Amino acid sequence: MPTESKILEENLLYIDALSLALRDEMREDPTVMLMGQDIAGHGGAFKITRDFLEEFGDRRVRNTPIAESGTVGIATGAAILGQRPVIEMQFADFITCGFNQLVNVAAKMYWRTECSVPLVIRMPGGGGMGAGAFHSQNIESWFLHSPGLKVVAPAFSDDAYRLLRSAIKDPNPVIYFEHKFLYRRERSDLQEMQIPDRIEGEANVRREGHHLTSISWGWMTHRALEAAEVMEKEGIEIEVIDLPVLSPLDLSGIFKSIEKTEHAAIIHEATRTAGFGAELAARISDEAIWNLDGPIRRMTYPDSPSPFHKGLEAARIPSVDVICDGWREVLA
Amino acid sequence: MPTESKILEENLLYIDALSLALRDEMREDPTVMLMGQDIAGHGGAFKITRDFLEEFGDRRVRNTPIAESGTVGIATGAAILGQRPVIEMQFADFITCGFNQLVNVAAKMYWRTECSVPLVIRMPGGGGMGAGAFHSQNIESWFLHSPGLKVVAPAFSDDAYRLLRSAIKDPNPVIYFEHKFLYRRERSDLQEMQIPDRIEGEANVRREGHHLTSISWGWMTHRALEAAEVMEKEGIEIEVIDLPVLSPLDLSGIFKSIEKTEHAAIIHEATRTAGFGAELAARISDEAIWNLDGPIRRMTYPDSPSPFHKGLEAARIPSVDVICDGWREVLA
Amino acid sequence: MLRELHAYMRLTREWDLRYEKMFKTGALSKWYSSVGNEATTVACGSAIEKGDALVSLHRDVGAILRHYVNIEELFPDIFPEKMSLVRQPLGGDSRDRLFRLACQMLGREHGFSRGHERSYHYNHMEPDHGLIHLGMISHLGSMIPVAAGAALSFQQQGLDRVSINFIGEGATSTGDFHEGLNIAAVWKLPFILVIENNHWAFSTPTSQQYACDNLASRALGYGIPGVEVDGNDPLAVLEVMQTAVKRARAGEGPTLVEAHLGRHRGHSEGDDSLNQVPSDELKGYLDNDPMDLIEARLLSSGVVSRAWLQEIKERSANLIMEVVDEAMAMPEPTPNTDRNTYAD
Amino acid sequence: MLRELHAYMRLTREWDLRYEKMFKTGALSKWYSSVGNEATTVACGSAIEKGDALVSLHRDVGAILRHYVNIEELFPDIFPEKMSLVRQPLGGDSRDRLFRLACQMLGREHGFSRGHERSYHYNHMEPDHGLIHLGMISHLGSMIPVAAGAALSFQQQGLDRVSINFIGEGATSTGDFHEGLNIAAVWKLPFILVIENNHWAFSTPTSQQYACDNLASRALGYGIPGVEVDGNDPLAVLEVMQTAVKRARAGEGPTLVEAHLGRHRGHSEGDDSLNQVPSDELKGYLDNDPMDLIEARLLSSGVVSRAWLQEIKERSANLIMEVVDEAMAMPEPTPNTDRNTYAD
Ligand SMILES: Cc1ncc(C[n+]2csc(CCOP(=O)(O)OP(=O)(O)O)c2C)c(N)n1
Ligand SMILES: Cc1ncc(C[n+]2csc(CCOP(=O)(O)OP(=O)(O)O)c2C)c(N)n1
Ligand SMILES: [Mg+2]
Ligand SMILES: [Mg+2]
Repeated sequence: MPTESKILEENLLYIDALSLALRDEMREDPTVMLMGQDIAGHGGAFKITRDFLEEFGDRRVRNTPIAESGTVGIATGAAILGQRPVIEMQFADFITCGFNQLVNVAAKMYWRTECSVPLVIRMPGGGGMGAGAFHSQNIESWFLHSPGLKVVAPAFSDDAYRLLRSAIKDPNPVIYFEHKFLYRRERSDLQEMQIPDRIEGEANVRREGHHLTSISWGWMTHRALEAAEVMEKEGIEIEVIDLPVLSPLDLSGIFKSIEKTEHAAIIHEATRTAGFGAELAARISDEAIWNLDGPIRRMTYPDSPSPFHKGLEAARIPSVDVICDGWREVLA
Repeated sequence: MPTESKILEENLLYIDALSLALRDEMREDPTVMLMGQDIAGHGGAFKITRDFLEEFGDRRVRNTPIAESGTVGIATGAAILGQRPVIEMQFADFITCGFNQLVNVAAKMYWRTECSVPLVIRMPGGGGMGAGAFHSQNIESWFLHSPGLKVVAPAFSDDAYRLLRSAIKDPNPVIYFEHKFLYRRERSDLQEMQIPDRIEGEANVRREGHHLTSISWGWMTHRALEAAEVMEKEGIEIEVIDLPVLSPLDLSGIFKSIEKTEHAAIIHEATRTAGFGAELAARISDEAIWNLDGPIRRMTYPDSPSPFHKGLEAARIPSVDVICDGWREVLA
Repeated sequence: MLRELHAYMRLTREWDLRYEKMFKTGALSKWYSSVGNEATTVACGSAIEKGDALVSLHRDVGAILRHYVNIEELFPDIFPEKMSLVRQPLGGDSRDRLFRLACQMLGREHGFSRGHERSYHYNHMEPDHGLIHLGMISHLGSMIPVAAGAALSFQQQGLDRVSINFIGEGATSTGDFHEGLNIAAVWKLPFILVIENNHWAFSTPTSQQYACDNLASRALGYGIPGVEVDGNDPLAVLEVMQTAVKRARAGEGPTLVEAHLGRHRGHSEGDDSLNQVPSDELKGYLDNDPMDLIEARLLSSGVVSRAWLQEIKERSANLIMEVVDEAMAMPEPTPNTDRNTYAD
Repeated sequence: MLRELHAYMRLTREWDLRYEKMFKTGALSKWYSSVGNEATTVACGSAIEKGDALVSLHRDVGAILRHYVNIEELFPDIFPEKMSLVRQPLGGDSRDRLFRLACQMLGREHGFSRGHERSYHYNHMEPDHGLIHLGMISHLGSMIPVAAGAALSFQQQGLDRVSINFIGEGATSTGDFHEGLNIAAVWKLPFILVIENNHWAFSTPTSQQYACDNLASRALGYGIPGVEVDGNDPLAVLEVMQTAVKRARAGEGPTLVEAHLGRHRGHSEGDDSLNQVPSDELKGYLDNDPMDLIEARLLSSGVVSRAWLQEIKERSANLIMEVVDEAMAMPEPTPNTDRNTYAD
């Protein structure tokens, strides 16, 4: 029984969903503060915080020096003592410079001390634009292997809005992957909704089907949906499941889907070995193996850096063709 | 037809194998140099380079300031221009402070520039000694998800010796995990051997069996061997496969074993989610699923930091009991 | 004032001596001694107040004890008349804090981290008493930005509170030293970083750690005051710290303090790292033991008697023996008392 | 000497102008301009020799061109008589290097990275000519330790070679600046770090980047010389660099140079980051264009005529147009030309 819900924004661009979520949280909670390179006067490399300086002032919207480790550390200290900092990495790739602060200080703080660290790190990530080895990476797996961090990677504007607000409210450090390729390409309606104050596991069926369960997140969910259209013409119905939240992980929906489809495949843009697809395959091959009637295949980036040349890059990112071929093999 | 080979060292301690390998390489190749905190006069936190300063001088055995990022970066530059630096992390955990240099500079250098980086980072890792959250971690998965790095984690003294020498000769950056718990507990004979000048994938059957294929590395291989003894009494024969080399990964032996046993389980000391066990399970569930007659189970550390208290820690590390139970469930 | 500083230094010294002994008998698996750091740490603890943040490392129990404990309350008969206190005590139960600190050292369930974390790797907060104490993680340098972040939270809230943090001279080589101090300077955070320069980092002498004449000179590169001080002289340290605190509370930003101390012990007990220290250098340190210096000063100024010094020493040792024994009798954590990885 | 410096500065300027134009027509997706940095970078390139290591960032094509190319060989009719050269050219084929550099910029297969990497993110080695050039990775600060490592390799081999590296003033805030420079100082590595201080990092002014009076003052904290210099004056920069190089070759360790430059362009072409620069500040930079300054100097000293300046400008522009056109006609990489992740 679908309830009627008000549409707040029609056709909201993914990038605008991020701005809106930040603005709404900052208006609601005076302890929310933003830190990042060039986010103040300039509004950030992607202009997501344009005009925030004017509205919220230079105490709450802070340009940082070029110092990712220092920034994450300072935000962690401030978070322990009552602030809710949201850091913008200029590109997700740069978090490697603040890796220690994140995985050792922020991630372990609650378990070690019972002091919570309500911190969000916004990570503009992903490829598809020929931006080369240091502006294209998909590095979620490092953080998924770092207990204490929550990790989200929304594919749709409405999820992006809701999850960013929930991430800010959550008492744990949340790594928020936003996909640059989707910034100005993905649009969806924003409906009136409840904003949970915790990030919980979710797996959303974005297309129903009974032949194969496809699992993906971020940009790759859009590729999966495209590929499912192609397969439909062959009479094959793919169930496309999107994982906007990677940690905590809720696989119950996926297991249910596999009961029906008996086939599973995972798509990710991250490099292959020890990518998060491996964890999903491992969980399925342990907990749902008796329901499977085919191998669990992963369609991923190969184990290499990202080329600057768009042709070389495109040859690496799972394409609709590669995805369809993978599915066909699983079903063969 | 086993050839007779000379025993060079009987009952060689794991920790002494490391010293010996370093010394032999330094004697053989004048471009090999050591860097690390307190490795010179003091011989390192574990005394692995005791007396090296005297033999090789302070140009080749360098105490570094407390600066992991700077050290990895300097070693990378020197490696590009003809040196073969071997860095000792005082504890594996501290590499997080040099993470960016490792995964972005050293790992990607060859692919980006065709300049090779013959660099070894020695990583005293692992738990079991109540050393707490920052001196016990098993972080191989981060580096296995970083294309360009090779990763080894020997469980036996002879492998430790051979692989350290090969790692130094290899033209790629090699992350060398040495397990602190094994330092003074593991002994094996060192036989005369060829030292390959490359790290290649290996999977060694350390115990034969036909009921289940067990995969592990480092300390956990010893636990697996102990557990296999227990199972033998129940009439169950476990094939224990040790992976001294995690990247490059050679799974052919494992697939062959699974053809025979039809059951597989993985044991690791690293935390569970997105640990390297996931990659192994994923590979098996894709490429060997038709040979399986049971779920692929992982016995691992839970997703939490390492407690200081030995009792709390012991409850987390896969014990012989936990391993046996896991195997029994897979076989049930 | 000197008497007050002395009493806390004595308590700190006896604390360490007790654990050093336990290490020797095998009751403890590891100990990092703070012997020789007491003048600096106690003076630093004396410069902060309720609501300020203390962020400590492995040789800073002097600052912790000075901040946690009210010595007049512990020994009412020794300090019968009110001393002219350098600072107000926090309030709350001093002896209980001492007891819980002992439980923490011994990995007991009643320790601040409930056995999850080792020694000084814990946080302790008592909002009612304005006690804000963040302990260390092992990775050196990491706490500098975190401590600056505590200062940021004060700035955001418009409070005139300060955050102080310590660092060994070895750990000044870390990137976080630079990043943390630079951001703190640019943002004029109420933050004070105290370098405890004992001239050795594990086995590494300063000549292999840095090439500058003194570390206080690095302050120039951040546009903040940098002060060298004799870390064996608690009055000198206190004066420097009070100036820095005043500056911070006034919104003028951070100060870098370099306190020169002696290396009295090995890096950790039972290792042989002290062998690296040339014997005449070591002798120089031992001859300038801050405990001896302050007692000589007290005696020569005639404020106290040798017997009084002896008494407070014994009383301190006994009190610590007591709380340690009590802690030893407390239960160890069990998997049942284990904790979640995530806050919920 | 001034004529020589000028010629390379002109080549550098025309290089940038060409790509800026291509960016505007959409032929290029991104461009970081080095307009305004030429005096500093060309002077730095003039201070090194065969066998030295050049480690460059995103605005250092002046140093690259100065190091790669022999201007007398490129324009034999303009430079008919031998100039009194500041340094010997490397030898090898200058024009081919220029062509390959253009291929690199355009992601062509003949580029130094064969299309794998963008713009100045490449290494180029010609062992026969003693050419050692390490390009940047994006992560700012990261190349400082790497460049110091190149210097370490010289020290290990007993060579009197030096390694020079550049850094923007913004990236001096990174931990690697500190760690790299400190280790280099302690080990007395033959290393020179040149800060190109254009007073802006993307949109961030120095007041939000550091609080010290000048960055050269940080040298004190490393125990090395730190020199501020007018980065628009190539002779001044050259002199500072020659002193630093001599010092490094003599085994006396690193030097930190801070060259003050103007911000002439946006952070990258087509962004609006120049809006953040106050207009009078911007005017000051444009009025002190190092290209104008050196030409005025050449004219006033009577060494060259306005026509000569015009001719070398046109010849430079034409040459660059030529190599860029040739590069544009070259094949793009295909998956077949792709490269392995590991060396074997
Ligand atoms: C990032 C990091 N690297 C290495 C270590 C290992 N380590 C622990 S203490 C220490 C020496 C510290 O010396 P210093 O900072 O001078 O402090 P002191 O012990 O002398 O008080 C080292 C190298 C560490 N804890 N963290
Ligand atoms: C570690 C890291 N953080 C952030 C960035 C993004 N970024 C690229 S250039 C730049 C500004 C650099 O300013 P500066 O160092 O002054 O050099 P300039 O561009 O002015 O020459 C920033 C923030 C980066 N490349 N690396
Ligand atoms: Mg020290
Ligand atoms: Mg700049």
